[in-house]
Amino acid sequence: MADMLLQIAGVLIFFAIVFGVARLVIGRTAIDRVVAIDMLTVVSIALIALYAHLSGRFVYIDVALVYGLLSFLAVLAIARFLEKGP
Amino acid sequence: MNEQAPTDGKGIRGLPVLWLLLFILWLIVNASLATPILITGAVISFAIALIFARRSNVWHIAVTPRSAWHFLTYTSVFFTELVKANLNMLRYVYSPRIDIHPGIVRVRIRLKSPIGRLALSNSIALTPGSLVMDVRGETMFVHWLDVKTTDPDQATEMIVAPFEKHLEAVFG
Amino acid sequence: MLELLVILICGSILVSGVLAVWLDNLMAAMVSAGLASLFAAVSYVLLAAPDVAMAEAAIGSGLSTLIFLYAIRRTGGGRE
Amino acid sequence: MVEALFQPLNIFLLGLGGGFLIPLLYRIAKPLPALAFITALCGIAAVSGVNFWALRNGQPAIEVYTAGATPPISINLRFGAWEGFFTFCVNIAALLGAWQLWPRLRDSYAALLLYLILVMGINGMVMTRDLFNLFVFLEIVSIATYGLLGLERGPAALAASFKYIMATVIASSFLLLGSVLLYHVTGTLNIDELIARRELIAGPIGTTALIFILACLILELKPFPANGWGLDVYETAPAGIAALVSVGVSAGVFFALLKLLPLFENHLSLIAVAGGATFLFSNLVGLKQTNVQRMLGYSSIAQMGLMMLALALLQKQGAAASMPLVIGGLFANHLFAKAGLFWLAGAVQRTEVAGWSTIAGRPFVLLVFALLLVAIAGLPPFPGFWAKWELVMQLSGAQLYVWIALILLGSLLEAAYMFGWFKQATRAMPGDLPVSFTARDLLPAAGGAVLLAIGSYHAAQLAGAASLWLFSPLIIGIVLYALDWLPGRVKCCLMLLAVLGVGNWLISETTGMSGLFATVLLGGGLVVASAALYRQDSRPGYYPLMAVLLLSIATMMRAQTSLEFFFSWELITLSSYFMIAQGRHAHPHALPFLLFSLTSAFCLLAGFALADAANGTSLLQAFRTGGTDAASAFALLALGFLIKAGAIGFHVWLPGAYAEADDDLSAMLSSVVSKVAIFGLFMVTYLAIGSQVGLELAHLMGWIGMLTTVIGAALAFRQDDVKRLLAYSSMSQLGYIITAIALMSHLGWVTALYLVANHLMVKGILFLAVAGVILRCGTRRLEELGGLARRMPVTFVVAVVALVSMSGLPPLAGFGGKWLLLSAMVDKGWYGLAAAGILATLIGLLYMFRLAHALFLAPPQAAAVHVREAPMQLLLPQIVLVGAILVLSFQPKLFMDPVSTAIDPYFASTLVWEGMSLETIYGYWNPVPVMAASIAGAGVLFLIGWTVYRLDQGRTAATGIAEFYRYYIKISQPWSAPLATRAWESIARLGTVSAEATRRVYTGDGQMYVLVALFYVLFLLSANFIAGHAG
Amino acid sequence: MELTGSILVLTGAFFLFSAGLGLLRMPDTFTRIQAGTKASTLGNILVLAGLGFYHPDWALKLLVVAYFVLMTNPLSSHALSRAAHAIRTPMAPSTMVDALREEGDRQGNGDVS
Amino acid sequence: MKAASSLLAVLLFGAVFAGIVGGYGERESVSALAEQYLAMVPRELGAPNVVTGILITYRGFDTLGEVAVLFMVAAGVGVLLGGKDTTTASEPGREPRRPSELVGNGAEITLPLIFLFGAYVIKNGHLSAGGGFQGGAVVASGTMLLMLALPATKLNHGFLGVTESLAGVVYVGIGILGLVFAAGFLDSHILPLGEFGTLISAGAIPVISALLGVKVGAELSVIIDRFRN
Amino acid sequence: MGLPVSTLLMTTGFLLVLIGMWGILRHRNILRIIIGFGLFDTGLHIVMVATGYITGGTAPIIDTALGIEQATTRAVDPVPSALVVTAIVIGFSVTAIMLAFAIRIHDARKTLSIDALTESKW
Repeated sequence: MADMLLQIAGVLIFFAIVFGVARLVIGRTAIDRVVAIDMLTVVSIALIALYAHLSGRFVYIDVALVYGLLSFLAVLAIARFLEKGP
Repeated sequence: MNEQAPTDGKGIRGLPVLWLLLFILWLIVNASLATPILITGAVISFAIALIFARRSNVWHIAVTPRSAWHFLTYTSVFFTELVKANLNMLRYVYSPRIDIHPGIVRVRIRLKSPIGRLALSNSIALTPGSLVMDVRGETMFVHWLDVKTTDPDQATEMIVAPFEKHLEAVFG
Repeated sequence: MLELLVILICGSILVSGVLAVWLDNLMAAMVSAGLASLFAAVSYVLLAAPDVAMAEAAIGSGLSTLIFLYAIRRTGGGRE
Repeated sequence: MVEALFQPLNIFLLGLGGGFLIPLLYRIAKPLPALAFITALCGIAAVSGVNFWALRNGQPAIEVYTAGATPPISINLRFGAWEGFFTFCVNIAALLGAWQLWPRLRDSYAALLLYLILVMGINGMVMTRDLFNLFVFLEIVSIATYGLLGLERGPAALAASFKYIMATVIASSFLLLGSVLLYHVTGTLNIDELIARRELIAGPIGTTALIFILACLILELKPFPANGWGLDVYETAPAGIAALVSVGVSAGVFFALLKLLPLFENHLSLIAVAGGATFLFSNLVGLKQTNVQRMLGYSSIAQMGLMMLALALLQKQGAAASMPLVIGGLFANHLFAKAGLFWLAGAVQRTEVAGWSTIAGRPFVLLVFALLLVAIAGLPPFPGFWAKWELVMQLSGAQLYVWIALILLGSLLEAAYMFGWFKQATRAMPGDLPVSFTARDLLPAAGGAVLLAIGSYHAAQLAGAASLWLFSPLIIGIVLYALDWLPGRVKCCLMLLAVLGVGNWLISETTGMSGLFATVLLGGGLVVASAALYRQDSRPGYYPLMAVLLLSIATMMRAQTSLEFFFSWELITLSSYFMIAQGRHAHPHALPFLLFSLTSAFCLLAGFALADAANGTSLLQAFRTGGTDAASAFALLALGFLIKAGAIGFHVWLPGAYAEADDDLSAMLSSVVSKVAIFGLFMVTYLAIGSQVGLELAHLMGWIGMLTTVIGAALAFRQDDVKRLLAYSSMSQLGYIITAIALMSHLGWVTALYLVANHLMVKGILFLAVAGVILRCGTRRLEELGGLARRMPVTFVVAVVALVSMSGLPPLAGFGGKWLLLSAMVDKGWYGLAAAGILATLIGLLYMFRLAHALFLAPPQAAAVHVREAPMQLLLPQIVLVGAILVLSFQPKLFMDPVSTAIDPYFASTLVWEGMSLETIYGYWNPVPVMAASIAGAGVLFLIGWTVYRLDQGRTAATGIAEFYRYYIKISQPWSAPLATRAWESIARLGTVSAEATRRVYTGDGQMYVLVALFYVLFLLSANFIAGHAG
Repeated sequence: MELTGSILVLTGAFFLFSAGLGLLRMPDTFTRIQAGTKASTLGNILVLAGLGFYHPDWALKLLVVAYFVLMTNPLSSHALSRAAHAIRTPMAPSTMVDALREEGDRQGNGDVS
Repeated sequence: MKAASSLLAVLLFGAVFAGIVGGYGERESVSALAEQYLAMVPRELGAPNVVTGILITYRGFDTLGEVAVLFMVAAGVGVLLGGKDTTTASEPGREPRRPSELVGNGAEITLPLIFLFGAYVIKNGHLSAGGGFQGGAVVASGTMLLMLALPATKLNHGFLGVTESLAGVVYVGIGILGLVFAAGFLDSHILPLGEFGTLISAGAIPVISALLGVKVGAELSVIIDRFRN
Repeated sequence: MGLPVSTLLMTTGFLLVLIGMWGILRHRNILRIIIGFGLFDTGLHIVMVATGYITGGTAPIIDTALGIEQATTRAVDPVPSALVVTAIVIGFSVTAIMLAFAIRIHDARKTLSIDALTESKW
């Protein structure tokens, strides 16, 4: 039961990523893409954590941390540059 | 933020708080209480705390029972609002036709301490339909997913008030 | 399950890669390249190489993107 | 402890430790980084040097293990003889390069550490035995290079650097991919293990991975046509950095290729093709370059191509024993010569070749320049010469003739543009801004030259040709050069003494034909050379070169093997080239001289290679026993000597060089140096004696000789310039000798030797006499001279003797010679040749009379009114030579005895000597019909000519000898267009046009370069694929 | 225990899914930022919390991760929206009011580039 | 024309790569060498993280070279972007917008955490995923945040330079110690192996890891700062 | 679904390499070319990591989840991982240098188009 729920969760995350990528492709403005990236990284953190659980390896959580940190920084940096404008 | 209570001071006033915070964090991430980890943790967190406590006044906060109480209240309010906000959001997202009237409104804030203002804006960002756009002095510009009023006072009441009183008690 | 995830990540990497080459806006292209690298980091986790994933996330997507941004700024927003 | 101090690992400790320390020291005190840099660099060089020395003395290769584990677990390094050699050379070059770059390095500690780590990286590439570690070191080297390239801030330099980065990043990516895929296939990254598990590298992954690695290495060596980025960097980077890229980085990559070669057993042909195409086309395109550094870049790339080619072909032939000489020699030669030239370019600071006239008149700079150029062109005594020789020998042994042709053609092209550059540098232009040097600026380039000189002896040792006598001309040359500050006449005397002493020692062991030639040429050479005493000026560099020239002739006569012979031959060529180039108006003519000489030399090289392969030995004696398969060798060798002798078709270099050289040098060239080629012809005809094909070729050679004679005479007839007239006359006379040799009979050879001796003396006299005339009258135009018989009586007398002797009138020596020749031809049944000889005799008579008339008998002209007799120093040699002519004429026995004994071993049976005097020969061979026929023929021809002249011209115009000549010169104008000159010009144009067309592949577009590089990889892949499926 | 965890994970995933959907459906940049940030933050926290139920020994570290996301995500969304506003990203047609723009226009300074 | 040839090149490479993929089969077990590593690193080096063990000890020479690469890049970028004639592209008359106050405050709060986390990753090199490079990169990211959110901050180049120099020199020094006291250059057995899986274990690996982290962090920070100015 | 994980990722990696190659070859803007190089590099790294994967492998880090004696059978090949960490750092270095050059070029010419960089040729 629990496993099935997790599988469903996995599928949902899968679609979340698909939507994010779709937004990335559709774009509209650069900011939209960055938003998509922001969301995608957060989803990826969850994904990595889930994968850590699935494979039973605690060490992957560290990756999720670095990942979250870096994505935050990247988004911040991009936002900062965007607002300075071209 | 597990730390509380405003003080005003300079220099390394924020050091103990920061040191403690970092040390605890260190222990958490290491998931171990072995002696070497304790020692290195103490040293590293002290070094980092020393550097950052000196360079800004963000960490000038003091811990008192009252502020701790308010912090807990704040946390609970915050999480309630977070869930509410998300449910709210779900409503928009899953409605067949998204019928919203977003806008940027002006609200007033009374908080002075940087960390308090930050906590406030973070809270606002995560709660129903609002997102802080900019802060200028005592004015905060908030993007509102569904604008109910454009009057600053009313808006303040609706958006800021739930958190501010607790945060004021915690951070000043 | 794992295959599904892998296919998803692979697809995302490729989509980001194509966008990075295809997009007209330099900033967006750069961001897409960073995203490709970020997804690559996820794929390294799936391939059981967390060390590499960390390095890629930190260096490949974080710092590279940043210096790219600085470069774009210093070259006038990427106008040719 | 001392051992630990010089452990090879210390190279890295010094490099990295020093590099890491530099910023720290910079914070402490500003001068400290420089100090640390110098210490570290010297330390690196010392470590590699000490270890290399130990390895040379038989110590086994040093294995360095890191991390306390053995390979393949951990990375290991090896320092064997090869590694020692490469690292030591590179480190020394790096030291010199640092000196050159010092003004740039000093200012920025970043540059210091980049440079230091770059050097360390190259050492690492050479020493590491781990594939991935190789990649890391390659990246270290690349990134250090990028950083150093950033020192130059010009837009062009930045653009070029960017292209360079694009291409090299692509290349190294392939290395990365290849190594990981190889790891996947074989489970190891250790190179030794990879080689051991070679058979595992199969299937699509393994083979592709291998090709990726190969592609990276080849691309980093900048193969044609995927090398535009490299050239742009060479063009725009600071010279010191370009030098480092050219020699250092390439050395590292090349060594990587060398190291990994066992993996590429199946791809050797591919590597060879890549290298060959690079060598040929880069040199071709080099022809059109005007930018010095770009030109050097082409040459650099070409050299790496040559090394690639040599490596692959030698490996394929399993000729591991030749590798040290060929690869080591080529490498050291390229390293120091190319780096030296780059450094020199940096010191001179003229980007365009045309700007180099600014160093004309700076003897020391020119000396360094010349030495480096000689080394680059693969000429002796530098290592490149020995290496190329060995390479060609090996290739010939494996019957890879196409490759030999390619190598020689490429070398010729390279020499063409390199010496074209030198030509600019020897021509002072008015309005050149003087360029200021300090000894500091020149030190690196000079250091490179000195190291090359040291290397040349070692290379000779490896080639088995290092002996005191062979190098004695150079040693004497160096000693004399050291005394070059003395006054000119003192130097001349010293030179004569040195040549006399050393030359005697050198030729004391020569016997037979060589002994004969040695005595005649050295004696004649000394006499002619002594005429130089008439010059009062200092003539910097002239006397050492003259000593080298004369002594090289002696060593050539002493040579036992083809290598020794060729070595001396090239020295003769070079020393005469540099002496000619010193002439005031010689620079347009020196280059053709050199190019034809080199063409001839390369023909010889190829010929010797064939002969060695056919004979199985390089001993010259073996030529006598060469069988029928030596015919092609004979053809090539004969062609080489004919070119050098100025035979018809190849004569275009001759008049300019002879005419524009210094006056006494012209005498030397014409009388002595030209005989060297004749000696060669003698020698190689041994080869032809044994076979029917050879005899037919000899007949062809006879016709070539006779045509040369006729046309040479006709051209001499037309000249208005006295030295050009004599030059063409030389050509004509040499033609007789060639024909005589081609007769291949006892009589023919006697004739030839007789003519050699005669011509030596005659031309010596005439050129020296003319030198006197020019000295006194200041002009060379025939119409401006005249009436000198009274003003310069001694000159007049000796000249007349010489002319008589040359024209073949009795009773002087020339008569005997010509008579013998005609008889021999008739004897052999070559009547056509004999008829042509008669025609030639007539024209010869005409121009010689014209010469005598115009100089001495014609009415005095303005220039010749107040002249005195020529100086004693000039007259004395002439008188000596006249004496010799008289001896030869009236006591021929003195000469004929040794000649006969020398020839007897070859043609003992063809001629019976009865008695030993000339008279006896006359008697035995009834001269009357032959001579009567010839004189009658000549008379008839002359009468026809005179009649035509009278009919057409003589009735209206005033008759006179000058008019007679003018008439014939005029009517010969239309049909005697300079065909040969035009032919050669169009060949030269073909070269430049194809160079122009080829270089269009370099569009300057960085993306295009990347695309080409990618296609190059695809080409390698597909070639491998096809080979895999075909085999 | 595990069931609780998996339900939490599933809820989290559902929120993440909604975030994705919101990102796609919302009319303008600002609303997308809102949708993306809020839902993904909560979803992420829930997933991590759910996993914490599975592995109590991981819980503290997961908490750190969750806390980190909680702290950084709003900040980045704030920075993004500020940037978006600064470069005059178009807002949805249904937008009622833009006090910040008015403020900027009133001050007349050039801080909007 | 050029487009066509580019396309051709890409397609042909596609074919080549397809060949590789076609010949590739996922392994069921690791190569003999990898097996040796997997057995040796924990046992003989005492490092649970095999990758770090390989990186720092067995392939330590690579790592040293890599550090040198970064070091040179810092210097090279300094050469390129330093100097007087550098102009930033921001047009005059338009002051760059100040960063948000909130972001600044956020940075002040996050920075200690980031640095702490960097220290954790560095320290964790031999135990769990992470190591000097990753940790150094995290530290550098912290610097980057500092520069982004608080542009007024000036990096102390002198300090950073000295730090990276010292770290580098000590690194090389430890390598030499390995040469003197253990079996070879960069041998980590100069310190006792300690108890498996604890912080103070695996010989010199943690020390090297820490040095690496400090050095990489400083170098990356310098590089970023060069780009900023 | 039959494809093994590493084959999938290897394909992806190679495709990314090709995409990067296309970017390098077709874009005129230097910065975009550098982006192409970045993709190229990333693709290579993915391929490299993929070659080290074994079916069902786990990270070669010994902890409670992976005993010391299981390591040889369950862990993936650590060597490619080690190599890729190095390669990532080097890739970053190269990118940094290229960007520095791009900035310099822009300073010198006020353009980023690679078409402007053709003065040295032939």
